[in-house]
Amino acid sequence: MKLFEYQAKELFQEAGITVPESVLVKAGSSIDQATDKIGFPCVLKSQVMQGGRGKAGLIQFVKTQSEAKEKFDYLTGRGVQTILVEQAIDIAREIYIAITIDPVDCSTLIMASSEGGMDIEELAATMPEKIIREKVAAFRELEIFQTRDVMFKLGLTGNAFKQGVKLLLTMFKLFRCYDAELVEINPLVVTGDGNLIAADGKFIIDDNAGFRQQSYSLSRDQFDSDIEFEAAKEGIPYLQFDGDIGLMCAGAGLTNAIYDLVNYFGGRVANYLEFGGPNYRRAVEAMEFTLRNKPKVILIVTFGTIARADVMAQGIVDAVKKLNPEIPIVTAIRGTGEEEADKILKTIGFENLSDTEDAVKKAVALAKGGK
Amino acid sequence: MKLFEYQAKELFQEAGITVPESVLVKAGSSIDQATDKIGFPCVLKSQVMQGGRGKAGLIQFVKTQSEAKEKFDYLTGRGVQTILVEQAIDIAREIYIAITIDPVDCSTLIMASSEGGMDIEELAATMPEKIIREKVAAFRELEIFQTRDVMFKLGLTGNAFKQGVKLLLTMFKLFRCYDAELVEINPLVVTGDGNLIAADGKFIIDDNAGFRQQSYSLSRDQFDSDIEFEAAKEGIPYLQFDGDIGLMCAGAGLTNAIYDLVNYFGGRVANYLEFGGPNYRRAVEAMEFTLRNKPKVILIVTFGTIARADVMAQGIVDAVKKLNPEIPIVTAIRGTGEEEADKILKTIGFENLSDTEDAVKKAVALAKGGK
Amino acid sequence: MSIFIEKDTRVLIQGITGSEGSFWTKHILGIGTNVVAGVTPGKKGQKVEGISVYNTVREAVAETQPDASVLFVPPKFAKDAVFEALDAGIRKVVVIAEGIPVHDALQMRKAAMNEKAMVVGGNTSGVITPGVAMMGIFPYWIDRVYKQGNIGIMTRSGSLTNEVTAMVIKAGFGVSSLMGVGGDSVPCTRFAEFLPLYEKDTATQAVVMIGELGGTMEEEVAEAMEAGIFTKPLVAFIGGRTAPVGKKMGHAGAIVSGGQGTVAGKIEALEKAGALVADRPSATGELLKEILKK
Amino acid sequence: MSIFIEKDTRVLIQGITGSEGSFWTKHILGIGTNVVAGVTPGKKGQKVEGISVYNTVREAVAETQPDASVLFVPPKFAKDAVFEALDAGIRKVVVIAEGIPVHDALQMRKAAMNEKAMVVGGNTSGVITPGVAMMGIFPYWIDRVYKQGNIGIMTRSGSLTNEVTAMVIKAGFGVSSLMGVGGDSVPCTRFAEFLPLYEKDTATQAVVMIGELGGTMEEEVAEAMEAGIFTKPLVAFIGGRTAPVGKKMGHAGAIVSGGQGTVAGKIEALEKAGALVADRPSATGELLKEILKK
Repeated sequence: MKLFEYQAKELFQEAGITVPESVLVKAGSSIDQATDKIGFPCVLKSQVMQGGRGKAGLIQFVKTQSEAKEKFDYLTGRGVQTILVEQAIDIAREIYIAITIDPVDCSTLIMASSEGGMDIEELAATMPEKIIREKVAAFRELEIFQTRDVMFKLGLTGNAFKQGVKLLLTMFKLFRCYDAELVEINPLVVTGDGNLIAADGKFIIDDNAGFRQQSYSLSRDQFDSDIEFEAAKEGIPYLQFDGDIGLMCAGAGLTNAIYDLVNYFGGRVANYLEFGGPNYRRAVEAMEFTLRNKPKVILIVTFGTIARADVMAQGIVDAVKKLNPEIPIVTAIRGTGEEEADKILKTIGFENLSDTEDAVKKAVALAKGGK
Repeated sequence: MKLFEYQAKELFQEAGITVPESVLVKAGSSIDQATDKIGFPCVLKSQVMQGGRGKAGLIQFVKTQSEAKEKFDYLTGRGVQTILVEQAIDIAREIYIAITIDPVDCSTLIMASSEGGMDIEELAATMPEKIIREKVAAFRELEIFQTRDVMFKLGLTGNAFKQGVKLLLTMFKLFRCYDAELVEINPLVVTGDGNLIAADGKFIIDDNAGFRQQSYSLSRDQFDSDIEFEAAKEGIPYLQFDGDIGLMCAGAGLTNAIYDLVNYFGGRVANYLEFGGPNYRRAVEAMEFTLRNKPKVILIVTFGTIARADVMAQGIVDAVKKLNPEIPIVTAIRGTGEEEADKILKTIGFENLSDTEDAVKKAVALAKGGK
Repeated sequence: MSIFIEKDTRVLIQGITGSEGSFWTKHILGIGTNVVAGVTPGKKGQKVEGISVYNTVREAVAETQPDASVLFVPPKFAKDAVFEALDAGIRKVVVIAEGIPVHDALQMRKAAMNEKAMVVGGNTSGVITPGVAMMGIFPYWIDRVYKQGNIGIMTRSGSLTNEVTAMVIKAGFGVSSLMGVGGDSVPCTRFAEFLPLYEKDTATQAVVMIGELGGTMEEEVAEAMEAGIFTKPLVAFIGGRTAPVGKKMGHAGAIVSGGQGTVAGKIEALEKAGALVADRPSATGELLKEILKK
Repeated sequence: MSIFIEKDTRVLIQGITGSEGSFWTKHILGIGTNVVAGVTPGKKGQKVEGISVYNTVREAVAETQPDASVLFVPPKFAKDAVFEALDAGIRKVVVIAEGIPVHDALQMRKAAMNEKAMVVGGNTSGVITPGVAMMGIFPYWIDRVYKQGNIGIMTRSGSLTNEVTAMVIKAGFGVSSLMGVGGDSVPCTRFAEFLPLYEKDTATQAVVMIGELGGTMEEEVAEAMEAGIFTKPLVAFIGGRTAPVGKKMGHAGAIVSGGQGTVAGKIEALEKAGALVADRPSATGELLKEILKK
């Protein structure tokens, strides 16, 4: 679960990390109260998941009430649901600081750079020597000497140094407590009077740790499309693309490989949908979602062990009967119970293929109007 | 800092460990409100540090209001300041469970036994095979499988098993969070209806961790004598004995050795007082405390590095001038600045000895009326 | 011969009385695995498919001396179960559970490293030596996939493994040891850590690696080959060649960030190190023939 | 020769700019110790007695390659300072601070064990090779105590060490390496862990141990002697023979509980293992003569 900037900043603030003063405004309401409280100049920050918000015009710096209203209307007009109205800060320096994991040596990895504001990927590509790395082994805690080391290397002094030590310890605590995959502050601003303020915040919580973490409700702004949002609410992994072959596959690895094969044989995928794992008995919902992006053909490929082929085949039969899709469906449902699956599919006139490439080629041909 | 039973139980209760219902009553107030609330039968438990309270008659089981009043008066009459009035519990089984440290392999050590109620030392001596041990290495946490192992070995089942797993995890958290040296529940009672209740509680917090722990004020009941209590409030290590040679020594190891030497040469110590470390400039207070147990002679032995001999000698001179003790004083103040010390002591007619045994022998002889 | 599980490997099954555990116990026994005990806390004295159940791994170890343990426990208890197995001295562990928190996985891998143990998974089908024994959930009865032979297979995937392995068999080969590294972003054992075992395994002539986008495991294999740690022929199939950057497609481990973990980068590194890389599953068998001819 | 610090041992001083640190730096240099650097966060560029100060141990190590570090930091920061030294690769550390929390000490000792480092203390005067070098707070200028020779001394005490060592010198001996194990209940290095070093140290002919009631360190020494790990002559003085049971007298480590750690038990174990035990400090010298005649 990737949090919105404002949610990340809420966690920061609760934990004692200074963030700019701000008010959250929903599309459809008025920005006046917010700007009255924050004053001018201030910044309107679209709460969307998309990266590069600045370049995309999703962050607007405003100096007057009328400008604020105008930009607010502009942003909500672009579909933004939530806007963070934030005081402008007096920036002396910008720092990058983040915590993530290193899966090879099992450590928690702190990355920092005095070149804040830049994307870490960009930084890693262009100035790798500017990235300060500090590691904390599994079972160990971040020690104060390590935080001092980072702050000395960042060139902080005085108050900013002391605040930096505390801030990093706090970030680390949040990272561990919240089962985070990433906690990032970029930029961490050193103000003109030598204080640290978290001007932005990224926070990704491990979905697998949901059972021991506070839950955030899913919101439309976390997704690129309505269908993805709705599928996520149903617990069905779904991604929307602009092709015409709808995929219903089981197994993440196999689905990826089918996606590749469709491209390999010249086709284009309309959607990626995982019809395996806990969802293998949910053929009807899966097919409903697959049909929503208007594919020309549905390609169903599985090779399951727990997800039984016969159960999935029966599900497809039921879905076809219920939904009456007016497009061709190609199946290669293999694995446990595959002979039974062949028979079941035959009852509605489907020939269950055994070779994956044959199935993909057939789907590509059908999408191109062949048969 | 060793907590009183009621303080330990407060910590238990806050953390979710079930303790018997109770009310704390101070000497001088009435027990009626407490017994009204708790009902009968109930138990009056003297909140003192002394071990073996049961055998010493400091715990009284009462069945009626008049009996409660009588026993309350009896206990407060014996000098008990604070009494915990506690509901009587329906005891099916008694378990011993404690957490302490193992300094050799750096682990946190859990000890448990199905023979609750007994002293662990007694148990270790008579039935060592009945003690269940479970260790948690430094930097590691207590894992659930370990708690299950302990509970299976204790023979718990059903609800009591589940409560036991949770209780041990909670005890461990308390142990680590509070910088404890010991957390003990003895007995941990399994009630007739299969629930666990902490019927007693020992909790020792590491004094060295005071800077990061909540503080408990010192109270008279933690000490065996008024003088020990008052010295502790002053931060001066002091123990009272029944002999006639008052010791003012510097350095824990040296003080212990002098204590032994006094006994070796047939003398008896009136008090142990550490006049080194942070207290080496506090000769006047140290001598005041030493005089309070009415020794026949004061024996001052030091061999310091940081605690300078000349400073201590000057302190003794000042103390003698101020307090005018009417008993002989033997000194062997050596270490950094010892030649200067000799000169300083000579100004009030003291011959500063250089040999420890000579000093001890002289003190013993003086206490026996010799010179 | 196998790199992990032999005919006589003494196998423990943790979580044996659960629905998954008892279902797969039947099949694990079915292939011929030497299962010596099961563990489910509080179920001591029960039997599952004739296998005795104990309350704790320590008890099971004291009574039956297992060498290895396969875990059918829910993801939230996987860490505890792994620690319990390691604590009791077991040095080979397979974790099937999908959905283990990343922070737990870090500790599991670290604990395994500290104890010089091999923990395989989570989110894996497990480990199988076809025709001999398995610790996992493989449909070993599908002949066109699970046939004994001389090719080691290591994989991040489940269904795709069936797909690719079928191609290996179709080309006339069989499998020595199939190791499911698991689809998570923090697998407890990484591809490159299996290589020294395959290298010295006389039953393994070549290795097929089924990788995918994301992470650096395939690059580490290339490094091991360059360093001469692994010198046998290696054919790889890497899924996700055309996956859109930044989308979490499928496995937790399958995400590309910051230019790291791209399929193109993996292929380049592997080919430079002397591996052949199949452009689609069906090519795997042909490439194996080609590389073994050299 | 010495078991811990030689003439050329490169010594770092952590907390060098504090009042204790700077005071003792003068004396540590005074005896001839090869101090190469000091560390106090934020004081980089300063000098103390001519020694350069760095912000971090990593910096000091990069610039001056110390082998050992002595810590003059307050007890609440001792753990962090030890971790910092170990992290930077230093494998000999002396912790003077008195009043270190027990839970911190457990972690310090464990970290040292993990890194195969020797951390001496806390609550110790430190380590001295009389006439050569020291990492600690010894009044080495008092000739009747700190004289070079062939007797190794290890001690849980401060003032008592001066007392007993004076008796050793009085009997005509000198000291090879004096190791202050410290007076806490969780010393980072225990008596028995020094024995292998004394055993192979050609400069050490015999060892005097200054123990006291409480804990099991003296018993461990007896075990090491029984096991043949230490075969040189050993004389012990154990303080607290007549101390009342259950009272915390002096050192945190000096408390008897549950029949463990009594002086009688220690003496019995040591004598059984072939050590001679002095009944008072003054007897130490004579017993040394006696045991060395054998």
